[in-house]
Amino acid sequence: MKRKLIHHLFRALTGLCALASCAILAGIVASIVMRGWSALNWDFFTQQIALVGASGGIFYNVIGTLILLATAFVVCTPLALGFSIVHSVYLRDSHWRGKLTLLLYLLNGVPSILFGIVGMVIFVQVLGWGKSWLAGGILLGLMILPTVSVTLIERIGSLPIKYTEAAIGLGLRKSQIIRSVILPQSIGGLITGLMLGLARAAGETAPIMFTATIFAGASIPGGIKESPVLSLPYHIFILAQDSYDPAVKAKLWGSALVLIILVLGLSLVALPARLKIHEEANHA
Amino acid sequence: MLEPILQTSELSVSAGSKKILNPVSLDIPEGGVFGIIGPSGAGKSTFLKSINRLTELSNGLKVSGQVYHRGDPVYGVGVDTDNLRSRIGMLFQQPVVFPCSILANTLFGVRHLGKVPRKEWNNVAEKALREAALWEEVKDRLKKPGQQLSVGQQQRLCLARTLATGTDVILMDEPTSALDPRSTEAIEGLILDLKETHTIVLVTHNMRQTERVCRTVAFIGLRDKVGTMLATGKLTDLQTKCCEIPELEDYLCCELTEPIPKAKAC
Amino acid sequence: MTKSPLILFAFLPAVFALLLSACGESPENPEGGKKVSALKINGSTTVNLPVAEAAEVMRERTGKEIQVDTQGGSSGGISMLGEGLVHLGMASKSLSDEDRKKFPECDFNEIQIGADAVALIVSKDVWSGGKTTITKKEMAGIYEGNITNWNQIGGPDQRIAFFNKEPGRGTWEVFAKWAYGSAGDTPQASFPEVGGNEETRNKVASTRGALSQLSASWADGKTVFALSVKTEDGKLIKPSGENIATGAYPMSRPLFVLSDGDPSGDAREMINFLLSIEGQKIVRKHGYLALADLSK
Amino acid sequence: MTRSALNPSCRRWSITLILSWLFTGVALAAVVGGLGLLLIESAPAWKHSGFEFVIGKKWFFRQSEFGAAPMIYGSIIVAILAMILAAPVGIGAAIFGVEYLPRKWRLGLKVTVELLAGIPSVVYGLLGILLLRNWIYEVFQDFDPLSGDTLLTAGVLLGLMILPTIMTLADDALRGVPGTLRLAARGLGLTATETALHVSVPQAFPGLLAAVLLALGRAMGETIAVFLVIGRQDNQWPSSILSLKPLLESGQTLTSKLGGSETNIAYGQPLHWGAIMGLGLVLLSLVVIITLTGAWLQRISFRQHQQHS
Repeated sequence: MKRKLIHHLFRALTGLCALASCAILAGIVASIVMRGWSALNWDFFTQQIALVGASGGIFYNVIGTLILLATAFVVCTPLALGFSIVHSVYLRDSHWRGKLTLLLYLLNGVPSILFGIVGMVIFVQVLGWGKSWLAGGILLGLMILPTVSVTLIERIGSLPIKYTEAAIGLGLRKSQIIRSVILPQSIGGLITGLMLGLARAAGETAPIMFTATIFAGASIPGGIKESPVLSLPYHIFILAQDSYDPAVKAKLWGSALVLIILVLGLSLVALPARLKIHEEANHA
Repeated sequence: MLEPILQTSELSVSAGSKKILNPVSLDIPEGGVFGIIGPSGAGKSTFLKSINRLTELSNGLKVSGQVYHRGDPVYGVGVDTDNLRSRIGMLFQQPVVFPCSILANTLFGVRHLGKVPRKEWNNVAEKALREAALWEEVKDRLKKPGQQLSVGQQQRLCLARTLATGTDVILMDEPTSALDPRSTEAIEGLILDLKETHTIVLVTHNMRQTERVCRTVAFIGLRDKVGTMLATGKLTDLQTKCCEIPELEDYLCCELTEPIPKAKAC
Repeated sequence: MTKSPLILFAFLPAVFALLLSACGESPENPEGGKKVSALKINGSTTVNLPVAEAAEVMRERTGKEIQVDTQGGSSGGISMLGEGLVHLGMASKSLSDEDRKKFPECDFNEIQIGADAVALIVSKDVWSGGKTTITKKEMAGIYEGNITNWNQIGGPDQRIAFFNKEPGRGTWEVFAKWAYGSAGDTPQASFPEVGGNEETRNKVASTRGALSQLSASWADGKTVFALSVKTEDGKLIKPSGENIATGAYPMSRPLFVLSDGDPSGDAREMINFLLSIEGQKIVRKHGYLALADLSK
Repeated sequence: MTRSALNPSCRRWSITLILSWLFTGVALAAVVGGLGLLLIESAPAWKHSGFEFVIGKKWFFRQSEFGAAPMIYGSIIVAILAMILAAPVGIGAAIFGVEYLPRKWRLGLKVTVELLAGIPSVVYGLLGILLLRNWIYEVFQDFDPLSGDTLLTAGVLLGLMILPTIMTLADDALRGVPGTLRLAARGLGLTATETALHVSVPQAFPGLLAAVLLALGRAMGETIAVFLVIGRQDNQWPSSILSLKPLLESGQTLTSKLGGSETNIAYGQPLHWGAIMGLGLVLLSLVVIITLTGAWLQRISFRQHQQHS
């Protein structure tokens, strides 16, 4: 029967698409694990880069990436909180609220290289910081602002109305309601958003390559000006172009593996909450 | 008694480990209107949907037991569920009109099922719309979006859509609960007309409606929080059983704001 | 209603950041100059190899922080030194007048730490197809697009896949100087560009009919092969250590560490180390010629 | 919505209020500042080249010729290529997930895709430069590509990268279609496929289109992965837009130029730097146009569903 045939064909076709997506993930992860696994050992994590990447480990690269992420976290949290509260609570006009949402969409679409270029002008040139961890952190923090804000706004939007009604019933002012009801109830959304955002920030090269990170020699930054850090993505980016020694290749794949573990770890932490929000939003 | 067109045999439904409906065995005779009454949440709709296997499309519902349609098993490997559903139509509480024209809505099933040659389509649509008593109202605007119709008209459009597929059984899940009294009356009139040619299984809350249109009814009540079929027969017979079945008594007393004339006081 | 500590937690990071930036600013610049604790070096990827390794040794010994980066290649090194962003630059080419003019305030001081050559490298199929030499004229023909197949110049029948080193790389400038006299005089032509040395080697090795410029020390003779340059009088000159040392190979180049005026402090120490026997060993280890090899 | 429950008449100054607006202000200022900077810093280039900057086909910075057209072409063609490859697979996978898979399995698929979305672009770049470019070079040998660095390579790599984006957004769009419509269609006896094709997909169409456009914007802004495999060849202009041959040649995108060595060379020279910033501005405009269209379509899609449910 023709209808059945079409049905089965189409189902098989779309199933193949789904299978392909899974296979791509499996393929990418497998190819990196296979090549990078041998590089992973205790020394790889505890030693600093040596022999221009051919020896030693990636201690300060991991530290540098963590410093950038921590800074992005610190920068993004207040901005996202302020933005989301203004968006969801203080703005009365849905017209302006729509404009703000659109702005988030646009900011989310801004190519990361532009953060790098504009950041270079502001931090390196105007402020004279040179390459600095803080510049990179601020740029990454701004870059993930949309991700964090959207998650937080969704969360605030999905709060049961009875909570706020109850709080109003107690005669609380708006700011008190925000502090005592809305924020505690939506803190999970903030954390989910941050994890997602940081997962994205961890792998970004373009915003930090001109502003925050160098290839070798930086350790824990002691100040702000002229205080670059090492980082995992930039390390991989440079070694992919310049690696004299075949020994570098193993370390290179090892670094990629560590980066993937870091990024996927962050996404996994955020995943349950994210799926839940998503399912709720669509089943309500 | 006529040969039953639908037969359920130990049909039960569960969601995971939670039972929703205890086994139901019912014979539904061909022709006429078979009513299913009972309190909300007792699983009437679920029972209705399990007859043409629409339950399978909801997540996590598991059906066991068997249904026979004209003697053929409904549950089983190799049963063409899509064909089955085209013969056992369904009308929902809220009218579901597709975002296309009135004509396209009427032909939505016909177009894809491929039973009717294309040149017959217009005739089929007219016949179905006439049967659903909608033809006169829409014949001049068949190309207009179906969603412009009133809710009552939309429900009749859905009925026409089901009729057009050549179904012989129509499952109706509280089809008038979203409608105003006037539209309700129109639908009830339709049901009475249609029962000459079709078998209708009607889930309803409205006792007056039950009384007006149903030949036989089954009562599904909540016993130990699980839907259970507690009584079946003519409505008048059910009323006599009031005193034996406390759930039925509760239900009939609560549903009736004024006693039905023939009802015995319980 | 007591204030929820949550809000404090939430806004705390911002306060923390402001504080940090406030106190980070002042002790860092006590004299108001660009005094920084770490020694900063930036520039050529070619020079980077021995310098980065030397920096590792220095770091180990003195505990000083030495930051090495390769942003923008030689040009990046020159301009960042010119702007005072780093203490030492790395360049794999001699400074041009243009470079000096761009940063009039900087007293560029070239300190040679070794030498290298820019080799014209080809992929295996070209090499085994019999094309092992090249003349300046042939190279110009390729660069200007008149020669597109190796069989036009005595090689196999294979299109020429020319990868051009990206602008700003010392390698490219040395090549341009040889082929056309100066970077500014090169004709307007666009080719696929390559950046880092490994990227160049990797891409040439994996492409049939490939040709590119690469530091001679990276031409391993296994995956990529350095062509000999054929002079107008018919002499074949290999980019060998000897020919680089004597200057016979036309694309020889000194490897420089650059400083603004006389280097002092950590920068001086770094340069002293690079020029020491130990430092020169590192230069040689990466396939370059040490200063001693040049004077032979 | 929470807001509607709050009493709008009582607005008093409070720390929360001030801080919220302050931080919102900071975020807005950063956005406006960045945009302003792009405009101001790129001014020398606009003054020098005028509109020729956008339509000019020649870019030779040593001769102060700045024409961005080949890079705009590169950006667009690579992004479209990525979309052509990723859209059918992504939407297909989303359809499979929503229309055929039981809930439990669908979550598994979604987790996979979310993880796939997290893989950093530099890792894709690494895979591209070490594996994909050789593969493309060998597979398309018959078409005689000059090397493995082609627009096609970049397109395929980008296609892989935006696949999860398309799938997630398509999944959202399809799940936004009211379940009652699906049930009604199935109740008429339509197969799951007929329901998907004739009910779900037409209903979700604006949303699906938005998914594709938003992914297109993302593809256009991607830098690192493209940088490593596109060949970075300036001044590549196809003899015919319809010809497929140029796909197997090297090229340059706006992003690969911005990420490349010229950004360092240009630093400190107003005109050259202005040209680089001008490229940034062009890139931003392209992405903003695409994103706006996508957001607009998504809103249409959302409104449509609101009417229904």
